[in-house]
Amino acid sequence: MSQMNLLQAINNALMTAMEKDDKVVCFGEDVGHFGGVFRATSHLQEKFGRARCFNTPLTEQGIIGFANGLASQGHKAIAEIQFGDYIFPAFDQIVNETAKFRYRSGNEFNVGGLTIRTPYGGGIRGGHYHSQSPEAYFAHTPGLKIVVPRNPHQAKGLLLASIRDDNPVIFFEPKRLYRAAVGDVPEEDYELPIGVAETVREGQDCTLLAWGAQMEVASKAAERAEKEGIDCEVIDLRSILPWDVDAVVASVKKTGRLVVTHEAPLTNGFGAEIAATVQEQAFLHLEAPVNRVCGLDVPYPLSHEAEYMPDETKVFEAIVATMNY
Amino acid sequence: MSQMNLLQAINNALMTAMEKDDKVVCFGEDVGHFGGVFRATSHLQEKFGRARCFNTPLTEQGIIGFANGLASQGHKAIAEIQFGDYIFPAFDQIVNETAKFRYRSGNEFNVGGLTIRTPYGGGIRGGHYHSQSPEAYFAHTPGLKIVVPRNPHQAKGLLLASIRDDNPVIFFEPKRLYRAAVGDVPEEDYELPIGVAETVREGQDCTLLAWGAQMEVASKAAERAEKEGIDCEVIDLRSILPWDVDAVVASVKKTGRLVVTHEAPLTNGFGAEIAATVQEQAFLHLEAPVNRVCGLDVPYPLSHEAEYMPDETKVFEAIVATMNY
Amino acid sequence: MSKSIHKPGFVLGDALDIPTFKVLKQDGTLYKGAQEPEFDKEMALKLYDDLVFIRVLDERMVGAQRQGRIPFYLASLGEEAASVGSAGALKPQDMIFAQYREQGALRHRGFSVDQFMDQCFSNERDLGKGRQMPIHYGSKELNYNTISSPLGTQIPQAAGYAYGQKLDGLDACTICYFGEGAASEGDFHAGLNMAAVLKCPTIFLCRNNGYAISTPSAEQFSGDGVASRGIGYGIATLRVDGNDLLAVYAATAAARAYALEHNAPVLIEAMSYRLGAHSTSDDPTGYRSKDEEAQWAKKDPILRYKHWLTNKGWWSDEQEKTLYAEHRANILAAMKAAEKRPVPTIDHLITDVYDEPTPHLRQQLKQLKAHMRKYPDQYPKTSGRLDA
Amino acid sequence: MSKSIHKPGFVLGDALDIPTFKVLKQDGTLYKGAQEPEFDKEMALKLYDDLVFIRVLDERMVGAQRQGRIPFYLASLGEEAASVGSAGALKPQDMIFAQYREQGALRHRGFSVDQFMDQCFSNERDLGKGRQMPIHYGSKELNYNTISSPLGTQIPQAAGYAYGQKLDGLDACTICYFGEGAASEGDFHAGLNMAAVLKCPTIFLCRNNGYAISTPSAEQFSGDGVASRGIGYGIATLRVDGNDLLAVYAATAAARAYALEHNAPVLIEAMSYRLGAHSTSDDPTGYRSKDEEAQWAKKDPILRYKHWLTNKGWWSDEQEKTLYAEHRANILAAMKAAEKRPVPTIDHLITDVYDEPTPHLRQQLKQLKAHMRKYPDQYPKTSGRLDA
Ligand SMILES: Cc1ncc(C[n+]2csc(CCOP(=O)(O)OP(=O)(O)O)c2C)c(N)n1
Ligand SMILES: Cc1ncc(C[n+]2csc(CCOP(=O)(O)OP(=O)(O)O)c2C)c(N)n1
Ligand SMILES: [Mg+2]
Ligand SMILES: [Mg+2]
Repeated sequence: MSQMNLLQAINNALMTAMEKDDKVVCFGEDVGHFGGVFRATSHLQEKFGRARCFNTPLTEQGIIGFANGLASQGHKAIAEIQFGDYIFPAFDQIVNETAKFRYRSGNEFNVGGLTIRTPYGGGIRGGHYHSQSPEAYFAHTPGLKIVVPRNPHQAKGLLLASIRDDNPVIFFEPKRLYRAAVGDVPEEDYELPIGVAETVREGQDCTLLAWGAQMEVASKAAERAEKEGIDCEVIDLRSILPWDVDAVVASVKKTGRLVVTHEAPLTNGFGAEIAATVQEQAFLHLEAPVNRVCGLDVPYPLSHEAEYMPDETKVFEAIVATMNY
Repeated sequence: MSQMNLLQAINNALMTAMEKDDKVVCFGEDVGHFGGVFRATSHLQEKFGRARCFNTPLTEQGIIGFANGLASQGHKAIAEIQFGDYIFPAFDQIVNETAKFRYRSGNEFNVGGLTIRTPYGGGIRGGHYHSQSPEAYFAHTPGLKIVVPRNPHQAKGLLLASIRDDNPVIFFEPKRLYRAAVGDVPEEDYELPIGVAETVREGQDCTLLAWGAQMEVASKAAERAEKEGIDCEVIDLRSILPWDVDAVVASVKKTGRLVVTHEAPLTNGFGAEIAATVQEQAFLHLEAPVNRVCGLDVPYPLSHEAEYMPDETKVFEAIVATMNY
Repeated sequence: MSKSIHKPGFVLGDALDIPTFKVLKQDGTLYKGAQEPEFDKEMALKLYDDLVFIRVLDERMVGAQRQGRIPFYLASLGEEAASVGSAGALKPQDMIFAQYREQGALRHRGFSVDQFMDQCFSNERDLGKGRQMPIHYGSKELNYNTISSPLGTQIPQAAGYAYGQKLDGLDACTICYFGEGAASEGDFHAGLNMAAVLKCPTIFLCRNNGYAISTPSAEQFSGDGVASRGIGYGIATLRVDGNDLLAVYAATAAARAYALEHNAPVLIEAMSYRLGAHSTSDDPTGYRSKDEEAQWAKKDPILRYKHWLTNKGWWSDEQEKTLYAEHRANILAAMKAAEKRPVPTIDHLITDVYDEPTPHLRQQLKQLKAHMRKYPDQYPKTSGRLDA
Repeated sequence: MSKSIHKPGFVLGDALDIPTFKVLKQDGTLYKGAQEPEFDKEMALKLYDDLVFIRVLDERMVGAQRQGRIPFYLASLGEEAASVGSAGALKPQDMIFAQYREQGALRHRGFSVDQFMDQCFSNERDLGKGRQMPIHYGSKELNYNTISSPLGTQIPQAAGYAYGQKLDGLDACTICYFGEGAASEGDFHAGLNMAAVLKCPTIFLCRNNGYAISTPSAEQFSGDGVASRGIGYGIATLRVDGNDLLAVYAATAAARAYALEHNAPVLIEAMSYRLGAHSTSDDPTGYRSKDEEAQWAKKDPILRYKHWLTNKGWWSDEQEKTLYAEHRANILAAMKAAEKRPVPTIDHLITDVYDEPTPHLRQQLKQLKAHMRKYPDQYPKTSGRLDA
């Protein structure tokens, strides 16, 4: 075990993956010698050479197109998109190509070896284009897996699992926690399962569901609720696609209540899918509607960031409202 | 009044818009002299000249980028994307630029004059890339409006409204109905309101909600249900963004039940948003969970198209299941 | 940046005037100074066989679409030499990324008449499991990456694939075909630039056939074709007469050698003309003249090549007749057989979305099957074999 | 396609060797054969004022960021001549689409020191209503389209904007600035090709400053810079010494005349060097040498221009001192004032998403306000003015 922050855990996972498997290759804007603008790929080029860790030209559609080709050739391609906000030029390559490569070819070819890493999320005074949480844009796309860690331990274990999973994975890294989240991380190689939620706090009254950086907010809201005598169960979804319906529904059947929170705007965010599924599968158990605490339906703002964000007090109020419904 | 098919109605709307306003300009792949691969832009170049109706090079990101610039300059830009499946290379220009142009500049600049027309949907033996219904990918994006007509009368009235609306609109045209849907269309200029749903059939037992080509399926399922003594209320949403929450919720409060159907895959489709909102706003009125009848969570298939599609029998069965819940 | 000037002067768009490489005249004789290709008679006849097969196939399949037997088809009439000639100069281990009009390259690799038919009829023997429209072929065995409809997407993919081949130290490169229309996509720019900077052994072969559906190349770009862009990326570039199989062959052979020797991409622009409609959904009378078509029909690449074969004494009218007759018979027989084969079972609606169907997908399939049992007539293609 | 060759020969990446246009030597004298610019003393001094203002502004704002007063800043140190010189050659009615390092052009247009500050401090007077990070300026009045962070997106937009100007018959064109890194984006390809084919009067000005964050241009492209690509699109192209204000001015003046006369785009590649960090989030010691920086520091564009002014007898040390002192004082005063102004009221969280807030957004705002009333301390910037 060592103490690592989230960035170090990611760097450690990349090191581990590259050491163990010659086929692992890392690339993206500034990821080479410089080690990436956040330094997630520090020392990889030094250790594994320019052929396996390199800068690309500044073109996200090219990076993912190149990665699709490289993965279909048999390499484990780890492509970095410098900010989640800049993943959209690659949207066609991801949604029309990555996601459909195996299906459309009858598995003659696939890009199962591809992992796309990208920092996401707000709270860093980044405004429109350094703050977005784009997971829901991809959640409507069969063929992709989507994973979001909340702490260093998860980051390493889930990233290693993503790299080795024989399906393309988008790995969203909560950049607000890059240096802020610090914790024990095993030095050795380990994987955490994709598609399995983690219950981080058991409770009887209300289920709270989140992922990534928003888990911190959810947990604090649960503590605040506890002071008011409300016993929350807090679940970290960890994977958006596939997502752990069974775990969430089981919890809601127990508590009768669900509050979901994410940073992205409310409308058609992934909270919508969760609410839609839960109201269907736990209909007779729900004591109150599934309550979504999300960003407002506006582009991510700078000077009103605090007001836009689904913070602890908003989640707490939603818990109370749900209890009192 | 004349009899027109859906394509003719669109062509007629474009003619009307271009005649009335010099600032209206139409462009896209093959839309010039040839009049578009579906002939929606027939005779526009002939009538209004090459400067106002023209072919572009084959680049969707360029088409929308160009359109954003032209609209911000003060023209009414109508950009065609040849198939909805090919809108993704323009995703960044739409989601990061079009949608945020006004907000990010404090309305110093805006692209309110932009309308993006694109054929969408399945049922034409088109496989993965000539069948998709991508509306949900855009529904998570504040700043956009999204409109889908179901018949020639709507097509003309909603397209004219979209062109003149001072916000960017994506106008999805149900290509399966291009020639199949025929109806009376006024020769004169008229607009139908954006953001307002239309109740096409009143009923007491169960609300059925759809848009575009899927309205046909919903209406047939309602007829079938009627034979079983189930009285459905059928609503055409018409606009996905903004959507008419009040009309839908009012109907559900009356019937106590909702079946939503769309062609796109289930997970995080726009049905998810509808279910999430309705369970929240009509919680105490719901006699059964909101039931979503959608495409399966797979890329759009060719030889299993019939099985994939949310057809009349599937919607009918969902109505029955909802009644018997 | 070597030179300086002290008055503002523009370098104009015509600064490059890239010549066209030609070997064979239309009468089958060689241009002065041109060389015979390096292949022997057997290869020469194999290439001719490929050309004729594709021409017959295209003709029959366009007919089959008219009869409503398949939903769609796309012919390569007039452009056969570009794909057959280039594929001929490659090695079997080289990967092919095609656009959609390169059935000639696939045929050359050995895709069988049955395989063509099974794909076009979306039956259970289609390697793609009936999921894509006709002509979206692919074969792992033949190193032919499955075709995808969105234009240009294969271009950066081909760069990435070639990079992987280089990393693996293989004696193999990647060829990437695309039309002059597709070359307007952003992915073209990304792919060529990345291949140049990352030193990927990729042969980019642009089929410039004058049109992208109805859009003539004059409305597609203003530069000197697609070739002139190669120079901007620092890529070795060659323009070739695409209707001249010998020239295409020699150009591709040179490109392959260059790509592998320098670990670098090459761009070839093959000048040709789409003699038929864009696809069975298209009617070119709306956008070009019969006269223009007639001019190009005179430059038929198959006829030109046949003249050469005949001049060499390798081909006779007798052989010609037999060859066409044989291909026609084989294609018809294969068509009939393919048409009768059922579509894949409904289980394949959910396979290959992921490496293994997720529980969620299994659940969706289960519900679907239950529904199909109730309404079997609604799903005639698959409901008879729900438990297959 | 005029010429034919009969042996396969590649045109190599170095086929074009585009020269660099230079007027002024570092000592402020002119190259032989070079011409004085067309502007008078007043204009010459105005341009110098712009250069110095920007240099002082950048220095102060980088400092302000270090002190935590603003979250972000991005300087144009070493590249001031490229944006000031080009903007100087334009007319006020010409539209500017900038990347983010062209504060010089904006200053030249007349953006006031207060306006710079209000934007950087995201206060209620920011024209962008405090929604974007510092340096994302924009002004309708000054024909400066608001900056957007995603790279390259402004390139096709500039083509479309210019097309609209042409349709309206205006005596106006559009200039579009971007870095050599951004030129790798697909939008670059789309924008330049569309501008060429659709004949848009657009000046594409690439600031090639050697780096895209840490990535040197050698890892960005292999061709002869960005200029060589222009030829491929059939665009008149010119490379200029970006540290030579007189050359940039003359090049842009020529480009404007060409664009409007021919209704056609022009590409200018301005060669320069980013002397400072990419932004306040960056530290260049991780990717380049002090020595390299020192080499370029010697080519300071402001100093070079000052030498010219001095040689002409238009500038003195005295004036120099006053100018710097004045700008420093003004900037400091404006900063203090801007810092004190509140952010926009919370109502502006939902304005400008659409032309009018939708009922749905009004509802979200109403709920938010109710919440803020309950937890005012949580939202100190706005909760005091909920009913403003
Ligand atoms: C991204 C994308 N946009 C549009 C289309 C529709 N489309 C199919 S073929 C075609 C023209 C392609 O022309 P070109 O690349 O020159 O190839 P050719 O058909 O001439 O062989 C178009 C516009 C598509 N398949 N993909
Ligand atoms: C689409 C997109 N990808 C990545 C980034 C992150 N980014 C910001 S600036 C920059 C480098 C730009 O380099 P260049 O275009 O050469 O301009 P310069 O900074 O040198 O002036 C990068 C990669 C971005 N803003 N947008
Ligand atoms: Mg073509
Ligand atoms: Mg740069």
